[in-house]
Amino acid sequence: MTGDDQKLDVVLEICGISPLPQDKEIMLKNFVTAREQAALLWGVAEARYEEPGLIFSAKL
Amino acid sequence: MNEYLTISDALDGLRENEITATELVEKAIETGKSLDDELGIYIARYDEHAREAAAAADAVYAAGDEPGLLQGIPLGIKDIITTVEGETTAQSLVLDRSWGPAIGDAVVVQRMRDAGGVITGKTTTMEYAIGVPDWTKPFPIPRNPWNTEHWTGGSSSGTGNGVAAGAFLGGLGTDTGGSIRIPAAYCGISGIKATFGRVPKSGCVPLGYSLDHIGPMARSARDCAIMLQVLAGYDPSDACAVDAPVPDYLSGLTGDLTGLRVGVDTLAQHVGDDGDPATVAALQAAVSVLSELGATVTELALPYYAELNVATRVTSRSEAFAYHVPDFRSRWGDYFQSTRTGVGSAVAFTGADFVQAQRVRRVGQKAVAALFADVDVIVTPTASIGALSLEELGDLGGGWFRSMHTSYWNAVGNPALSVPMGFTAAALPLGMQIVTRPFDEATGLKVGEAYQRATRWHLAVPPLAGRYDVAVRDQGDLTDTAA
Amino acid sequence: MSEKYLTIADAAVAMRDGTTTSVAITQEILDRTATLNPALGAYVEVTADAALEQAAAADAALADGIDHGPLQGIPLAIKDIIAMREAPTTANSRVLDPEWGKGTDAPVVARLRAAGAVFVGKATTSEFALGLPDPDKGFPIPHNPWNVAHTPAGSSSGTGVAVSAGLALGGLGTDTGGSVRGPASVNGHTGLKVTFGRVPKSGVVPLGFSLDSIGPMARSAYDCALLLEVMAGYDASDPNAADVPVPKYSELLSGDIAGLEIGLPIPYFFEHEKLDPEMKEAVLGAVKQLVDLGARSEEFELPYANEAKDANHIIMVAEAYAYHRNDLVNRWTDYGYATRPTLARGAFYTAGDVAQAQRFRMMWSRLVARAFEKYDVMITPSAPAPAEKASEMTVSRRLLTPNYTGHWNLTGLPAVAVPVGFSTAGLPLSMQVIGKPFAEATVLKVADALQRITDWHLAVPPVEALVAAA
Amino acid sequence: MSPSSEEIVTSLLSMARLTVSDDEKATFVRDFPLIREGADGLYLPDVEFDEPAVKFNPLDYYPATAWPAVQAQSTRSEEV
Repeated sequence: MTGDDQKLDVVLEICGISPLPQDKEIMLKNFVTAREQAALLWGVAEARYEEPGLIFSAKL
Repeated sequence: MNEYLTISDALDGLRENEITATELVEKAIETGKSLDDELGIYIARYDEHAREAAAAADAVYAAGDEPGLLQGIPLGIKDIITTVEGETTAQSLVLDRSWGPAIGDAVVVQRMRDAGGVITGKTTTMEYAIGVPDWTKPFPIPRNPWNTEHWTGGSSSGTGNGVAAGAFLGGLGTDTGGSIRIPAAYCGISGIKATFGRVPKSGCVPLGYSLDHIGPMARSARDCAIMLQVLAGYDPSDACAVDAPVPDYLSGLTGDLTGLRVGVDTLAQHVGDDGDPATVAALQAAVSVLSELGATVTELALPYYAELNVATRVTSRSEAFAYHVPDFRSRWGDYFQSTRTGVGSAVAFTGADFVQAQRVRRVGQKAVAALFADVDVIVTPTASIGALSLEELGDLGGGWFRSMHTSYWNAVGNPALSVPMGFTAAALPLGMQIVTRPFDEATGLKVGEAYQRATRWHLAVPPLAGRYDVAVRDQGDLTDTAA
Repeated sequence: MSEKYLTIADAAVAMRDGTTTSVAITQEILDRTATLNPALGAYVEVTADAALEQAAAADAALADGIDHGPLQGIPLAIKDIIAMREAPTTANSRVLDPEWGKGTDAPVVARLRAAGAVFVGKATTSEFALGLPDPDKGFPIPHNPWNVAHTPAGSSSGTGVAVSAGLALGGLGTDTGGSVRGPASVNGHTGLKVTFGRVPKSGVVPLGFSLDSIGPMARSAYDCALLLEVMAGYDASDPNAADVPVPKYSELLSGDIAGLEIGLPIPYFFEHEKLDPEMKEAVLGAVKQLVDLGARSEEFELPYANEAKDANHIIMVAEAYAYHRNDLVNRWTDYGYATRPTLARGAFYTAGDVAQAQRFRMMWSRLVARAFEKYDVMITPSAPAPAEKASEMTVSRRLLTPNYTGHWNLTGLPAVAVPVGFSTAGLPLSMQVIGKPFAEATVLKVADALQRITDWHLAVPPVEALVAAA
Repeated sequence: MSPSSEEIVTSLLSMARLTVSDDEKATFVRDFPLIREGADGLYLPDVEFDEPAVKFNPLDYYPATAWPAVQAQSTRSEEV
């Protein structure tokens, strides 16, 4: 099981971001909060069959 | 020379030659200059340009021509919106300084100029409308005019404290998660985030493409109506602008709320003991004023409260991250720490999280539309706490975000007006948030303006600005307002 | 295979001049399906009884002078991710909730029903409209009727096979990155991906919310026009539906393309090292035939075409992953061996990537719109190569091969696949005609103009061997 | 030392709570650079000032005539 700090290193690597040492602690805190918040979105049962709110129109 | 607190009073004075635009603007310049160092109102002041514009405005009055809706009125522009007078910085070392001048005036700025408005300068903002003040960066620290150890709220900080202190009578802010309404509430003035797409947002540095709004901030709801009349309306330069007709907002301000159905949610249940006790009391007092004015008031609970706030956060962080990632990679350290770690938290979200956030917004839209089948207006506090002290701010991850009740309405796009509704025991302003159906700003402004005929909170002027004690005396001693 | 009624148009005439009836045509198709479906895997479920009832009702109505239009009595195949009353929708998956869309018609199916169409059954589809068929999941494996060792492509595989092998006179497919045009291309018939919002897509299992489209598949462009006239038009149930008037498409196929400006985008679509030379030659040959009819063609530089393919893929898998996320977590192995890793790619893209893909999409759409100020249509090959050998296809390989269709889902434009010949190995070759938003009439007119002077679209695969073996 | 493809894929699958077979994971690890190349290729300078193509419509779910003040023109009726 990879810990949160390894996961943070992974996503930073994918995004090509290299924070300063003094940022790491805040980034890790924000990472964990963000993951918890994102999980909230998947608890909304009514969203199961819903279209996204952002809509595309072929006409520019 | 009597003092003009609001745009509408100043316009009357100008029309009846009680004051000239030159005098009005000079007074504003003088106030701005005297308080700027202490309050951090401006990034750049355009004194000379303003004086020229004021003289031009006087010429129109003198010639007896039809004056514009903002003829001769001094206005502050948040420094992420472009104007011809100079650069736009977004209060950041990173923004390419040639970007703003290449655009010239944003559509909203052009509209205010065409209406005779006088631009006094570019006001302070949180970095890229998201980074909290950072003392290690060469930018002013915006301070609350009611207590300079406290924050103005953000991100339209300088527009907020500038209106409150009298550096200008109105100004532009932007609102992606509450950045018009929070500084309006914390500085004790009015401000409206209109419907998404109501006011064109081209010529503005983006934060969240599907959440950003440009909007007016001024002392009164009536002043916001005057400014919105100038700002609203479709423009092809903004891909998100909606081509819907603009009603006459001023004629809608009848002061009569009979038959209007108002739904109230104190949101105290979401804030727990973080909330300031004065908030619920002030809201209940405010709502009783609305019912005295003829409104029928019921209780309601906002659906998906936490989920929609998260949907706004996931969306704004992800959209901002796409915009910033090239500069994050090359100039990470040039950003405020709170900006880079705040927007940087988007690394935690997957592509699917972003799509899911848009599905949740849709579910929220449907549920809110259902609420509006039974009410015409929804009222909540703008925030459950007064302005935090500057030390308490920390970074954007702090829990205090839970006490802000604004980003919910960015998720679903409804128009939301904030008006002052009193003070905390620590004499810090509190705001009431008035929300209506999409493109029905008129009803929200009518409720706010009617409320401001019956109360004077919006006329309270920070002691620091000390020149007008008339309003403060009428409110009684500020400290007992929380009783 | 009745040689007489290859197209909807022919069958419609024959039914009205008394030489045949819907019941006769439908019965013949049902018999042919019974014989060939085991070898071709076109249908997940054939609704024979209901089809014959519909055919009888269509004949009775015609006899009473009630004429709902050319689709009356026409047997159609419906891709099995579109809700149709007579049968459950499976999406070729064990994961889809059996209650999904039970006993209901998608608005597009309801419109065909109201026009008197006959529904032969639910046609096989790639699972949830992406990936490759998985023999272990118990659904029929579709085969290319021109060479059963080759792929019928996807994801609207079954509809493509049915139209090509005469197991229906037309049908519905869906297209998110090429799933109508791919099967039309390799099975040798016409398939139209419509403008985003042209046809309501409610009542369909989504793959990419902002990319999906429902399209007509039939032998000819004229038949596609007959189907589109009935399918198109606003419906409040689809938030993406565009409230744009629906012209009588079949009446606009004048055959006159004098002065038509054709743009040939290079280098990606014509100079890619993976582009099969026979495909390129056949497409340029067809363009020459159009020029002989009075059109003008010209190559032009269209940059970032490879990035556009990636942007379409990223948006598709991110949107699909959001829809499938909980099932992927809980029922990973219930998904097909190729579907699940393709869907799971959604977990490897960040939210910033998706937001950026949508920004790229705006930039590229504007780039293409500028090209369309000069050209009436663009023409490209429908695919870089004819049908691949099924056994050589893997999920990873698809990452490497170029794709010529996803670009037009990304930009939401109408694009039709049109047969233009056969490879020396006897596999169909196809060109793609792309138009401006809501210009379905123009792209169909160009396809129809070619089909008036060629008969590639009328070629029937050599299924006698299959029939003999049955 | 930055994480390898193997560590990245392991971490992402764990974040997504996906349990995959060993050979599926091996395929992901092998394909991962190509998957990322697609995403990274989209951060082009030409896209610096572009809005996303998908947009938000606040009017959804509100009947156009729900309120007297504004007869909002439906954003659905795009002329051809």
